Amino acid sequence: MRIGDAKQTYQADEAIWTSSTQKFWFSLLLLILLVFPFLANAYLLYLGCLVGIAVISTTGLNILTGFTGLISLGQAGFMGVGGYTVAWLSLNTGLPFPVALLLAGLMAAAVGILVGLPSLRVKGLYLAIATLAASVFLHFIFAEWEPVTGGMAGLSLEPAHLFGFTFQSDFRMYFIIVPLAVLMVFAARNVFRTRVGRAFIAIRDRDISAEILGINLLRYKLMSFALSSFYAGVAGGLFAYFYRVVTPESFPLAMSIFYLAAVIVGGMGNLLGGILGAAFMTLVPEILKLLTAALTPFYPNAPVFMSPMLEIIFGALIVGFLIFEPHGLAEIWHRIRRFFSLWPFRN
Amino acid sequence: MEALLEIDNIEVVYNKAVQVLRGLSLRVPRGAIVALLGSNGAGKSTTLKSVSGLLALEDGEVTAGEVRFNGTNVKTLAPEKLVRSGLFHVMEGRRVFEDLTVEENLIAATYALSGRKTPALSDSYELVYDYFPRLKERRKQLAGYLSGGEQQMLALGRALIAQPQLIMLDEPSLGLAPLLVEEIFTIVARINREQGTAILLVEQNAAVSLAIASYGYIMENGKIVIDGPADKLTANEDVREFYLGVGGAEGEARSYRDIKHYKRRKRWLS
Amino acid sequence: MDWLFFGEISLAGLAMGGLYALIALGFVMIYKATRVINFAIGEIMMFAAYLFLAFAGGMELSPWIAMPLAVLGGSILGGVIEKTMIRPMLGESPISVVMVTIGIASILVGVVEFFWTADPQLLPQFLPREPVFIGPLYLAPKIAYGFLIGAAVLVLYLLYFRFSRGGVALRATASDQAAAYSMGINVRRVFNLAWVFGSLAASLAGILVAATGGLSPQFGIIGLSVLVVVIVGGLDSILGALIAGLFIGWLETVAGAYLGGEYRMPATFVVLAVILVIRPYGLFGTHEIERV
Amino acid sequence: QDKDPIVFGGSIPLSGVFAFAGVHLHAGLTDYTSWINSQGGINGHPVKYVMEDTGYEVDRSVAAFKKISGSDAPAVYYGDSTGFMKAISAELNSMGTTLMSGASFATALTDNEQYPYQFIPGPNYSQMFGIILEYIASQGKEGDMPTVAFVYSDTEFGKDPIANGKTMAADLGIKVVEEIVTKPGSVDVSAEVLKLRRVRPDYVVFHGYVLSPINEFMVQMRQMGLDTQFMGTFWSSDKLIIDKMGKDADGYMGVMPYNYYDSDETGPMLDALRAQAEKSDPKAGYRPTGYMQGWFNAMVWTEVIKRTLDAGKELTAENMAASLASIENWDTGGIIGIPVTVRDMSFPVGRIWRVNAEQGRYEPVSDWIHLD
Amino acid sequence: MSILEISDLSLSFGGVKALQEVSFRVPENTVTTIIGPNGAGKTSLFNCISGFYKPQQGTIRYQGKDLAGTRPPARAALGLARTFQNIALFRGMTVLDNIKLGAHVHMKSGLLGSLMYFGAARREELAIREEVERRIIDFLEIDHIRRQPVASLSYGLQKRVELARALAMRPKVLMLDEPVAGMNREEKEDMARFILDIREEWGVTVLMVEHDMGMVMDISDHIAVLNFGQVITEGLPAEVQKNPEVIRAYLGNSDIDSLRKKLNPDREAA
Ligand SMILES: Nc1ncnc2c1ncn2[C@@H]1O[C@H](COP(=O)(O)OP(=O)(O)OP(=O)(O)O)[C@@H](O)[C@H]1O
Ligand SMILES: Nc1ncnc2c1ncn2[C@@H]1O[C@H](COP(=O)(O)OP(=O)(O)OP(=O)(O)O)[C@@H](O)[C@H]1O
Ligand SMILES: [Mg+2]
Ligand SMILES: [Mg+2]
Repeated sequence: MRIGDAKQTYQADEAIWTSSTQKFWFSLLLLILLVFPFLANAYLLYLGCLVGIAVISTTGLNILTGFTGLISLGQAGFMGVGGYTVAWLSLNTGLPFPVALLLAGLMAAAVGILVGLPSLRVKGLYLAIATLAASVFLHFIFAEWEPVTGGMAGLSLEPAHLFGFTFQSDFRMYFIIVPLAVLMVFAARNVFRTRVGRAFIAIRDRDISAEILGINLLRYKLMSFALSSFYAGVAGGLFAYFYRVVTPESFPLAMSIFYLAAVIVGGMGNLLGGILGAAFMTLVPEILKLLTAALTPFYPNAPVFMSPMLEIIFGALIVGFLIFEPHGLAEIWHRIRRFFSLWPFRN
Repeated sequence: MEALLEIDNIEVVYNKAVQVLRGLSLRVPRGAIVALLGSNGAGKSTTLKSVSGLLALEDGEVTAGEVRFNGTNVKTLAPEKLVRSGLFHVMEGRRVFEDLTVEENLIAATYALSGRKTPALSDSYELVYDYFPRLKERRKQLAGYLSGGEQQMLALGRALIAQPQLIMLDEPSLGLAPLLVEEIFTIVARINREQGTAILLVEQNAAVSLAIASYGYIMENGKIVIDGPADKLTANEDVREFYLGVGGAEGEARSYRDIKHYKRRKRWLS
Repeated sequence: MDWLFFGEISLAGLAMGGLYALIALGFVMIYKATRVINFAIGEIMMFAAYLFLAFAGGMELSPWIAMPLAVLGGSILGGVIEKTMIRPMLGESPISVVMVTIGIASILVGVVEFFWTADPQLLPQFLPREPVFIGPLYLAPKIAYGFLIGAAVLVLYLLYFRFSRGGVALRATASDQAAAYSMGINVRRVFNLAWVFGSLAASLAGILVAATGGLSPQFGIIGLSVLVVVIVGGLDSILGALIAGLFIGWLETVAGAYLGGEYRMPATFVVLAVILVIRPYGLFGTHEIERV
Repeated sequence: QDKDPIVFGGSIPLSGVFAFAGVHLHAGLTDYTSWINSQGGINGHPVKYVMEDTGYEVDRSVAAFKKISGSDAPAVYYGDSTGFMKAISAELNSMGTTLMSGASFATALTDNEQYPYQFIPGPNYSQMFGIILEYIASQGKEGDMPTVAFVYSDTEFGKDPIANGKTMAADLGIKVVEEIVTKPGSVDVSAEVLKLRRVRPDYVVFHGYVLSPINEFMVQMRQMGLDTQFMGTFWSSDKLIIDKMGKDADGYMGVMPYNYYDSDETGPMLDALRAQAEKSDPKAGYRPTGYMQGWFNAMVWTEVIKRTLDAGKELTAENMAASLASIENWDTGGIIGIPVTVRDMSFPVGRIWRVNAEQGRYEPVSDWIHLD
Repeated sequence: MSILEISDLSLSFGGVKALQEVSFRVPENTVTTIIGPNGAGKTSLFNCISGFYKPQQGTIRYQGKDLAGTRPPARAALGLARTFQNIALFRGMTVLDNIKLGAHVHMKSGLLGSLMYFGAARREELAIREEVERRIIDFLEIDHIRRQPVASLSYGLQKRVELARALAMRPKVLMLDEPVAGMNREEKEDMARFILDIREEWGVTVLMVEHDMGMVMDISDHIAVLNFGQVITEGLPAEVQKNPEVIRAYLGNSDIDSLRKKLNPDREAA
């Protein structure tokens, strides 16, 4: 049990893990992530990779929407830019995957900056729809710029490779995706310990007074767009390496909504929330299927009548969670933690 | 005299966690002006909100006690019904409808008249513009662009339109120029006198509110700590020191320049 | 240039635009009063259209009885959604509420698939089938009559908000709920009515659109075109919904006819982007007040 | 029967945009499984059908594939979309244990080098266009060929055969006078109809739709007094069109590689199919094309597995693909009216059918056409 | 020496003339106060100085340099800090983060540095933390709330945090828009003390807008009076207080006893 946490130095006070219990739990988590691929079957491994990619993308969107307050419906488009960049590089150059991923991120960031330009004037839902416009436009480019994107049929690419080692299985991809996800979440965490992150939050809370306090709005909004789409681009690049094919239909509007939902259901402006949200949105439909599996032995027709039911349940879960806890899963998690950290001394 | 509003020993809790009022009672007689004073965070606004039923919007709840307006428990009435039965709450911070024009703000207030027989509306608009000519100049302008003082006038103007039996005013002088404070209080007094409207006044400006009110309550930490007729309160030593800024034995006004940091103790806390 | 062809295309576009305007009206109503961006609007339309199918097809009622019944059903659905799922979110951040509406959309799709299966459907024919000629210009009868019905409803709404106190109550409520309560405005009722009447417009539009384009559980994506309309017109402007609806309908159709179907969406979105840069709150939307 | 079961796996779209077909595919696969087991399985091996709903989303289809591959080692697998087939191909090739076919008739999948373990249970979309265009050409004369317009949806599915279709038309001397792309589903098409009115094509070929907007095109163009003939590819040739459009559907033509459930033809397998369908759900009556497609997929799998086992080989993807390629003049027992031969992992066969609205069914208007 | 020179400044919104040819100077290291009726244009003037509004005409010179064309963030970097009339804290942050944000312009680390954190960015963060703790949090006596989210604080404390944030900007000129509005006497006295200390100990020039005449007269060195967007007079508190035009337009008679008579004639008679 922890009661107080008086710190001797500011340095200790500014650290991420401020207690040894926290360090312990975090090490345990890392250990689990490390042994997971050795124990999991193909299906769980696949889901693990999918959650990893989703965590990266959600964290990116969280930076923009959750922390900077700029709602974006363009996430799928930015991921597409990353995905196509990786695919094109894989087909046309022999670059090793870290370089290709970096370029995918940078390319997406550049597009992100372009899309972010109106954000100084256009706000709220109007901005959200402007980003949607951008993603429609990107989709159009993916579909029509055939010499580069392969048109509607898309591009197939080689597996990721580095120094002659190829990552053609999920098992190997896991060791790219998950460490990268951990690293990128930490990088995001760092941003919010420093002036840049504070500036983002200030813009979210009250942009005009932020400006008067010395924050260059355009610069920081663009920075947030760039950072967020960099994350999306990397996630899209991983997506491309993972499925080894990209088509315009790989990055539909529904995907943007999926990530927005992950951020909101997880908890906006909360990195942990983003992670929980990404896992929730990816895994819940899979978990719900267990329900069908459980019924099938008794009703052979269960898959048919259960599939609309699952859609209803999934929607109801989102609605229910938000009504019950509008601040998202992160808040539920905090409440549980508070309960246990005070336990057995409750007040 | 019969009480128009009676607050009986209420307790209020926010978010099911923070208790703000701890057994507060007060009465507003028909047609009277009653002042409620207290430091920041004492719970003055909370008291008003628990009367007008707006507490629910902020996740607050009256957990004990009872509030009666005209003899009926306010809990039994929806907030808008309460307004229509003659209780008007002018909220802290003016709360004008920023993206409506001045005139539309006044129109919105006419909803308080639903189900009541009232004199012609155009007369009441004229009455408002009469009291506040500046609003007339700006009638087509969005309320959000009014200066602070103008917004306060508009907030009072809306109360006038509603022709209530009781107006609860939450810090009407906040951010107003001295002349305007005087003007607004004069108008408040006039409304009280001419229309017989009772007024429950929450204020930081103790001097003026005790001047206008016939009775005063002072609260700290969610409870009434002292009450009495306005004259009596004005004479009270603690009230003079902490609310009126008249210090020491000489009864001289203290200068802000001479304040030193030292913790003074209020007698009612002992 | 073939002016006759251009004229016919434009007319077809404007007629479709009239229906867009009607849907946009449903959206704007709800937004104006409750500040809720209703992403489920397309699904509410869909639901009403399926109700119509059930009444007119399944129960074989006359379409002219089935239509009001289905519209009523859609309106009630709106009211119920407001009461059970939106009201508990009072005071939460708008984007969380948006997400709730997305959840509602998913629920409605599931419900429709459950009761009517995923098969695509056509509504019983109920609009006259004789071609309509406006001068020398041909206009498909369905969209012509759809336009007329839609326009009539739109004008009714517009008149109501121009000339009644109701509009003020709506906007006051949107601007500050607590203050609206303290004015004696019945906020809960305003919210509920906004959803009921918003859904009413959407339901009517849903039946008319489904009558021309067919119906399936994916019908709701039409909501996307409507987002463009309301952003161009201004989220809280009924007049904006009308004008932008006609404009976007026309633009989409003309772009589709002259450039090809794949240009419909990009064309409207490019125009949208341009308009937003020039007018960040759409053509007729109210500017948010920014003061420090 | 104590031999190991053979597993049919499937990523099935029971919800989402393709659910209308998914439900019937699923029924076809389920019923075939029951039937084959009632026949003693495949060479004594019982058959097990394991599926998951995908919502027609690629990532969920992949998830289902991994899950089912992990737990049940399916020999053959039903994939629900072109996107999924492409996304999974690398994995499938490296696994080398499973042969796959499914809902997609995508032209790309007949590329045996890239997709060696995936086949198409009928003609691919380009071949369907080939069949349709050959029919159209047969209605005209040298030098006086009918004109045609292509109407397709703005999707990968919709655009699949268009480029090839144009080449084939040119080869046959048929002029493509208009090309119209629409969004799929419920859209207003009056402007597109106006466009067609200007060029007055003799034939309009739809591809990439199920129902809407085909009906609107037909109704509106007829209102304008055009006597255009309307045709569609496999997924646009279901009886749904007759059920929903009623009399308006009269004369519409489709290309279909299998016999319709209610066609006049018979054959041992077709009869077995009808009997099984009747048994599993007596109330359902007519079974849509999706059902036939599901059944035929499973039939081909059975044939391939049988051939492989009979040859004394293991059920690897490579062996099964070889068995498939060896299919020649195969009698499908009435599902397809003529013996079929596999070419490039597809069955390039089909027939043109026309709606008889009075009777409420499709009737053949051409012979079976087998492309070489 | 005057640190801020405003000459000939005009600003209008549509038809509303918020400022008309305003000219005055702020002498260095003084407490200079602008008073004037509501809507006179005081906040607008602040907004012009901060760069949030662009005046149609006139110049603002700061330390001899014309500020035209300098964007708000750059002005903040030059040492122009302010608080806002309606508290503008960042509600999603803790007190400490709000204050640190004030130091934003004096820090350098960019996006890349932030992503890595260890190294320069960390050193900088720690240095700022130390400065904020030592110089500001201790000084304003808010150490007990540094970890709390600002949204949960009472009004008075929020105002104090806003002051802290402005101080973290290392201001040369500190602009305070109604720093004691809504406070009771006791809290006003504390705030007055802080303002005087800031000027004396930190050598900061304070430019203030305030309606509380008691405090204004006590702590100001120099007062300018604005009415209808025009400066009507300027000078020492005692001079301004006696100016008949100021009394007419702004102060009123501000004598509680006569006000009381006016407000409550019945009671006075009784
Ligand atoms: N919505 C709320 N949630 C939680 N706590 C609240 C809420 N509103 C007010 N409080 C707390 O209740 C206490 C009393 O608040 P209230 O606004 O009633 O004070 P007040 O006397 O009106 O003060 P002031 O003079 O500053 O207006 C304060 O401590 C405040 O922090
Ligand atoms: N953004 C704006 N758009 C339109 N009018 C404005 C705007 N900002 C201020 N005004 C107008 O300018 C005038 C001056 O307003 P300002 O806020 O500067 O007054 P103030 O002197 O600060 O008053 P107060 O003491 O009440 O705060 C007012 O009439 C106000 O309506
Ligand atoms: Mg208060
Ligand atoms: Mg001001």
